[in-house]
Amino acid sequence: MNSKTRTLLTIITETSIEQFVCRDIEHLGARGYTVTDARGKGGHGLRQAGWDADSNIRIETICSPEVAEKISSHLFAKYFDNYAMVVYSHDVNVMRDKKF
Amino acid sequence: MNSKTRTLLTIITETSIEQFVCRDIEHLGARGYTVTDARGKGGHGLRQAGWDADSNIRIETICSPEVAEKISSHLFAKYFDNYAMVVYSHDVNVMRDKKF
Amino acid sequence: MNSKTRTLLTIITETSIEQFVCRDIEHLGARGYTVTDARGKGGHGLRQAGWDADSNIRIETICSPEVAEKISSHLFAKYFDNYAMVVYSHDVNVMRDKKF
Amino acid sequence: MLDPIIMFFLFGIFAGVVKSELRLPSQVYDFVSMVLLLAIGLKGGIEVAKQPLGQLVPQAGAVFIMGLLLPLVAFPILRSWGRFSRADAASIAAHYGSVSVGTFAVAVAYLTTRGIYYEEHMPLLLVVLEVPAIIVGIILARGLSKDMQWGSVAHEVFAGKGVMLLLGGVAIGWAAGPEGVQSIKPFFFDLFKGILALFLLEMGLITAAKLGILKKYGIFIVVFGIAMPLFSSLVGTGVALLLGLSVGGTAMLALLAASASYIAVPAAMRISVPNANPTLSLAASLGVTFPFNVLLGIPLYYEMAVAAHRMMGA
Amino acid sequence: MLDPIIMFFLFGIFAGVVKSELRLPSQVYDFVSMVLLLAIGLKGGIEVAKQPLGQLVPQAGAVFIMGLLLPLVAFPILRSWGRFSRADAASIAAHYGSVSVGTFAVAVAYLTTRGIYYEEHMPLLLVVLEVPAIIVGIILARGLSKDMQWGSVAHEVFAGKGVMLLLGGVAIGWAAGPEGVQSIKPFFFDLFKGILALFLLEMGLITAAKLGILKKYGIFIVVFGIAMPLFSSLVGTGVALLLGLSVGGTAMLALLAASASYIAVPAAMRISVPNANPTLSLAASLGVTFPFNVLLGIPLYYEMAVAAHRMMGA
Amino acid sequence: MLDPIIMFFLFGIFAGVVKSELRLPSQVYDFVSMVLLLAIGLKGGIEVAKQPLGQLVPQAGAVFIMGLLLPLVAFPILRSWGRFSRADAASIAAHYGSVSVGTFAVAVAYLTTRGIYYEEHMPLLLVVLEVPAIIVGIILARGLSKDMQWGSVAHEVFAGKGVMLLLGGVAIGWAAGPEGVQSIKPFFFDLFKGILALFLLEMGLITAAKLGILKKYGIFIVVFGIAMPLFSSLVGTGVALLLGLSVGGTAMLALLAASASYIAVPAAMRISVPNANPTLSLAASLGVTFPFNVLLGIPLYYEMAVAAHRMMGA
Ligand SMILES: Nc1ncnc2c1ncn2[C@@H]1O[C@H](COP(=O)(O)O)[C@@H](O)[C@H]1O
Ligand SMILES: Nc1ncnc2c1ncn2[C@@H]1O[C@H](COP(=O)(O)O)[C@@H](O)[C@H]1O
Ligand SMILES: Nc1ncnc2c1ncn2[C@@H]1O[C@H](COP(=O)(O)O)[C@@H](O)[C@H]1O
Ligand code: NA
Ligand code: NA
Ligand code: NA
Repeated sequence: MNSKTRTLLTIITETSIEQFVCRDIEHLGARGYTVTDARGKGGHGLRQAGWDADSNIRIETICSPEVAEKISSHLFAKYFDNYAMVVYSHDVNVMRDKKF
Repeated sequence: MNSKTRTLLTIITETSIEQFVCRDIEHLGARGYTVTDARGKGGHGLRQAGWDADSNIRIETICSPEVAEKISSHLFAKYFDNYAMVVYSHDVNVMRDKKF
Repeated sequence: MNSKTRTLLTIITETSIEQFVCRDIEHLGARGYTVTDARGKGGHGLRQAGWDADSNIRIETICSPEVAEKISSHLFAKYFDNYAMVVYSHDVNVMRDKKF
Repeated sequence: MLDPIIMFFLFGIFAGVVKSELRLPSQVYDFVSMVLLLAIGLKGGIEVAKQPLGQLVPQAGAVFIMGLLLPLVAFPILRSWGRFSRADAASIAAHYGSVSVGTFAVAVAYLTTRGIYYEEHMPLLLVVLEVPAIIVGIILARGLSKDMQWGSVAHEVFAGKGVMLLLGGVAIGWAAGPEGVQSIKPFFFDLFKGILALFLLEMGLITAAKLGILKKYGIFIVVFGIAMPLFSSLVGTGVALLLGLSVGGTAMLALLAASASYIAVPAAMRISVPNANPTLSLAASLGVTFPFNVLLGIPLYYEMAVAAHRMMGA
Repeated sequence: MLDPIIMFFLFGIFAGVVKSELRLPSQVYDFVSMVLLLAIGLKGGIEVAKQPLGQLVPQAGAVFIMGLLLPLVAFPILRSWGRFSRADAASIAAHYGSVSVGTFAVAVAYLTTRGIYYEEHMPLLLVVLEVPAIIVGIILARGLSKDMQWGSVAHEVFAGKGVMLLLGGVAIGWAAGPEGVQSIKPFFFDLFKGILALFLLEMGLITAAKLGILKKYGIFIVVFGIAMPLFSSLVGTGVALLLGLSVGGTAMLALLAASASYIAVPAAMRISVPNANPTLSLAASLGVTFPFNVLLGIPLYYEMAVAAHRMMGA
Repeated sequence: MLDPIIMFFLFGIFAGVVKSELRLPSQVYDFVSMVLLLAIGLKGGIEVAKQPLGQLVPQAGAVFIMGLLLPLVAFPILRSWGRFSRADAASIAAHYGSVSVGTFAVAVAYLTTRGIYYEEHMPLLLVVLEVPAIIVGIILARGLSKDMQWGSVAHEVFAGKGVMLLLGGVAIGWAAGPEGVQSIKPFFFDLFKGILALFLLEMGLITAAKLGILKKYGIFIVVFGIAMPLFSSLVGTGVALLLGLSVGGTAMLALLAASASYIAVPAAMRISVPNANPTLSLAASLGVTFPFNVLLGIPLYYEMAVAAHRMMGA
């Protein structure tokens, strides 16, 4: 089966802004996303997921490199100063590239 | 430490078929897998994980490129038409390549 | 936006040693990490996350290749013989490379 | 006046419609529905012990046959008037031939609050009615081929959470009897309505989410989601009269016939009829029939039972 | 002697300080707080039904105004003496102008145990007091610009879990009345204190985590976290006397004024005043004011209410 | 007749064996076990307050010594007859020297249902018996080296969920006394058996999973998993007679001695004796000894206690 390359962008951030970030990435062209609950530690300290204010989420979205670039720039501008957030990306092989 | 390359195949799909997919990937040669609970959005709409019928899982399996290829083809043939499912893969470095 | 490359190291292991592994990777130079709850199957059998003793976690840390190498060697020496553990790594693009 | 548990359901719908962040964690929903299923099973089991077997068997048999026939009525309607694919029509038919335990729990609360007697071994009939529609649905969708894996279908049905917990509850209630169960009464029986309130709150939230999807499928699904339970309730009332059930029992059997599954059947269809669209059948069963039965159906079926018994008595 | 629920709080702090592995899963914490919020709402709603509207409106109005003013007192102090940024000062001021439902629940338990009467529609005033400080906080932080999206702020406030559950509980309690609610009493009312005990155990664990962070922010936050509730309790006592509340009601209103939010306000500030540091305001509200109110404040405010009523009576 | 809670256990085993999808979410399991541990601790704590210290100290001392000795008996047997590695033998020995709170809860239910008196400060002895076997196990596995980090072992033991909740419950029950605890009674005491039923359902599911693994380890582990508790129960009966406990108390101490840990000890061994195979010890303790004690052991130890007291009385 021939597979194509797309970009997988992963965003780790505060649960409190889940709906906003998901809405943003959809507006910027992502066709879907997956969310898992997480906890962690970083520049903003320990976030142990004991209750809402202290919880993280991990959002993944597979998209074209261009959309990934747009999303990261947008997140950088809008959230990085004020929210616990980490964003990274890498290439992945997908089977139906038209889907993403 | 010298590390070797293997393929990490990730499957995002409906919780309701967890046992079937896991059984399949084992039969096709994967030596192990990891499952996390997830929610998300895609072509089949919003899946918010409020209850079983609406929940996703994220299955990861590290295997040889050949096994990964076999698994994706199998999943494609068996589940893609009727189930919410996304599959992607990429290379990873592992320490004990004989394990996978 | 210009992005830099870092290593994403993923560790899948038993929940019971979460605090130890997290402490270790911080000591070895990781500036942060993300943890999600997981279940799975591997050489140590089925781990279904029904209760603590049977649960897995998935730890991700983004760091320099050197730190990633140090962490994997350390984990290999300290935990591989006695604990259910899988470690893999790959390169990712990050936006603020000084953070990691 | 409305039962407060119904208000919890309306509150859930409201919260869902205004897009509140309110949500029951899925693990809590699991917990709450497990307790309800066990409690219903236990109550039924205690009563089963008291019944002569000679009375249970014909009742179970009649109900089982009703469960075979109801989907056979629904299927051609869904195919011709609804223009659904074979798989979708079969799957929806199976949902409506089977039962909804949540609806049953609300009916239990309704009759108990009003002090209306009903045959308390009803949960046994509930379990019996869960199963046949699933089998009919699968055959309708896939035909009677030789390579049907009936073993795995049976496993899917009986080993599913819902049926398992109901049967487990019935078995324990039956074996332990009224006094044996006394010690777990505070948890399973005294808290029943409060836990049902929480459950209905979440059901309201889920229903609200399905309401949005309803639009996509047009008016037929709404009409079917109301007309089918009305028809089934007539069938249920008739069967109840034949079996000589009390007024409360007649209302209950009407409701069981009228209710549409949203746990056991969707799970089984997802596996055995994968090409049926689960969103469609759940939109009908959760978005239309569940609220209809809970808000209007239960009192209506009760009035029907009263009227039917009056007529028969005359 | 200490109420056992307070001991659960102390036990939680202890377990947190010794770094025990003890932890309430977040889903269980959600469950427990949902039940508490609904129970408090239900209790209040039942009483609201009994009150003449002519009495409720002025009380609600007075409390609303108090909620507008308290953050206006706190803000300049935080700016000048605390040297906090505008956003941080505004956010902390909003926390202290609003209320803590957990603290209120402990006060309910305190008064009930001692058989002290209080106006039982208090939960309505609780809801009223949640909201104004949030609006003031946002304006203090961002000014009164035209492009403020008040619609989404309102949604954030009213559609948040806490306010939604309280309002839902009040509405159901009000509509169902004392007899209607009878059937869900075993779950929501009889278990109240036990569930509150579990909740306070987790609150103790969370408080212990915040204690560590406190050090980072120095002594001012500790002084403010004790002085501000003392001041607010005086204001609350005064308002209660003006409204002619009973001794218990006076203590309750003093406590409502003195308590600092840790659910609704932080959630709203995180969205509407993103540049405020949430760790800072939660360290104050959870690390200092919550334990202060729960351990010392409640009995103190009650003594104040007794003394004030004695003085007024003289 | 069987207690219904035992039927829940059997039901869980059945559901697990037929590979049902039934499963308690791990967060619900956590919730349920936390409530049980706190309830047991509270009950014990209330009684501790009533006991003269001069009576508690010798009992605690005797039980502590029993906890030191039991693993010393088990270890050589496991090494020689079982041919286990040093680490595995030490770890299993520690499991059997310590106690199982779940088994204890079932015994409480057994004696209470039958109205049999026992010394109600038993939970204190339960806590005392949890600890010594862990220390012995670690020394057996690793020897008495100087660089043992006993501080972190102690933390692992006392800061673990189980011991922490038991001790917290005992402390609160002791401080609050019977009247103080009255307000949280509906939650912690009235629901006890219902919650225990849910807990045992999940224990049945877990046990069923371990049954499969048992085959891998052969017959020795099954024999040991039955013979060792029988031996320990004799020791426990003897110690109880020396301490002058009642018949119920004697049965209880026999059971404590006979029960094998599956929470505190596995957690501690995993950290302190990492080269011991946790699957092996849990297969024995959960797959053999837990069901044996719950189904046969409890009534047997009670008969033994009756017989022993009759003999002593003679
Ligand atoms: N180096 C890292 N590797 C993996 N995850 C990280 C890293 N740094 C931060 N995170 C995650 O991102 C969240 C926010 O990071 P921060 O903004 O640095 O506090 C943390 O709570 C972690 O879950
Ligand atoms: N572009 C995407 N990126 C990441 N996850 C996706 C994407 N599309 C779909 N998913 C996930 O895969 C599930 C099934 O996708 P679908 O079959 O498109 O509905 C969704 O519920 C999402 O969790
Ligand atoms: N090949 C694999 N791919 C993905 N995850 C794996 C794989 N092997 C093992 N794991 C995960 O790592 C855990 C420990 O692995 P093991 O030490 O092999 O038992 C398992 O419980 C799985 O969650
Ligand atoms: Na039906
Ligand atoms: Na306040
Ligand atoms: Na023992």
